Amino acid sequence: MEVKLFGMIAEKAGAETIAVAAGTVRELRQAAEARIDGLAAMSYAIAVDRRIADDALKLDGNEEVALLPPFAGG
Amino acid sequence: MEVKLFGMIAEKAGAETIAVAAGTVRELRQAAEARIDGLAAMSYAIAVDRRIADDALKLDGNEEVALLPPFAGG
Amino acid sequence: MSTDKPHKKRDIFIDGPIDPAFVAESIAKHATRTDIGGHEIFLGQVRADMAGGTGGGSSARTTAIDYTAYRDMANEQMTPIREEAFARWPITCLHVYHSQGVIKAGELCFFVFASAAHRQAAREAVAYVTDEVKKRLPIFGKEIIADGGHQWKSNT
Amino acid sequence: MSTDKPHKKRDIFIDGPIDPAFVAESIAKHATRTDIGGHEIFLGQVRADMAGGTGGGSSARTTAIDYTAYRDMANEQMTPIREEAFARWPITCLHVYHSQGVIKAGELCFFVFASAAHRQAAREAVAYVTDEVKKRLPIFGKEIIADGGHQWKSNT
Repeated sequence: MEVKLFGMIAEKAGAETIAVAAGTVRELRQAAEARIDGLAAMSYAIAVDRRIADDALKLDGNEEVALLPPFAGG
Repeated sequence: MEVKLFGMIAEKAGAETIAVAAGTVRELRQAAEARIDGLAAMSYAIAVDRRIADDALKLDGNEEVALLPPFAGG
Repeated sequence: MSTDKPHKKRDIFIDGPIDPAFVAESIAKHATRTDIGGHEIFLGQVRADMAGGTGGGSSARTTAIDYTAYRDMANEQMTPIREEAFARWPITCLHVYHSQGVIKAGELCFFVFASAAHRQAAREAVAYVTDEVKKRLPIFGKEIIADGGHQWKSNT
Repeated sequence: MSTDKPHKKRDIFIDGPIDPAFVAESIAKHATRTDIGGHEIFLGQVRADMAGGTGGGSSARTTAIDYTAYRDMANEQMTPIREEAFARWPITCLHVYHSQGVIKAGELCFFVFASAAHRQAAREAVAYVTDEVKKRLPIFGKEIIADGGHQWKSNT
């Protein structure tokens, strides 16, 4: 599935999206951390269908998924 | 001395100022209440030289004196 | 702004309603102050309330407020309020304006504007100054009622 | 305003800085609402802070913030914040705008605007919404530093 990247994470990855295979948010996190240097050491959240998701959430591959570095609005 | 009148007090007096003789704020109050119908029943303050004054304050007749109905700014 | 010293005596009164464009100009003047992180603004607008409040028998509404003030005293009373605000909060600027004359329902009559590095200081200063101006400044308001009458506004 | 229903989904993002004239237009639109007694506004302005905070060795200042956002999610996340504000305070209107793109120091990047019959409700709603937007909306800020570098802003 395609994963949207933002801010510092997009910068580290050198891309706006990456493609990974994952059946849960936890697998997604592990796959992303294997792909993006330094991500494992960062504070970030994972959004599934535009909501912050827990590691246990199952994915069927049709969700809109994104990796979100710390928020900085305002 | 000349006494400035504002708002509801000026309306009741039908004038922007009245002239009274008074050696203290208390005497000023009594003189004004004798001159302006309904003033005795109103809530109002007396300003001497642009500050709210107590009844005991002495006046030499050179002060700037005003009768102030309730404030309504904002 | 360099004109914002707490001790400077200024005239807070504006003849007629406060124009939103004047608010915009006031905001724009702060673009040179790159130590400011937030602006907080309060604007008072004249409300078309039922005259006489809930107990009144009148069904007529306020159409305007005619503001008068003991202008010299009001401007002098702003000085301690301004000093108190600068002493209590790390604000960079504070501006206060109040209308005099007839202000119709829907028009703006009161403008309080504070700027600071951080939003909390600006927010609290505006709340304080707004409340103190209403309490301590000799400003008087005659509410003009749709049926042709009037009554006197009181903040107490 | 009739367009201010809490459930209405809107785009809060503005390309580039927020123009003070836009703030004035937003204020002016409320002149027809004669049940409004007060407007409270918060404006966020980009600060030229020392890069890296007090611990950093750099003496270079932030010259701008380049804002990006997960726009669809941010707009969706505004809905509950808006509903919470309308549920907790008797406000008549609530408007929120945030910049995206490069906003220079001294320019405005964030605009929160609430109106109510009484000032307390508008004041508290603006404080709440300002804080919640900073916490809950996926907006990202790259601080551009005078020496040519950059660093990522974080509200946490």
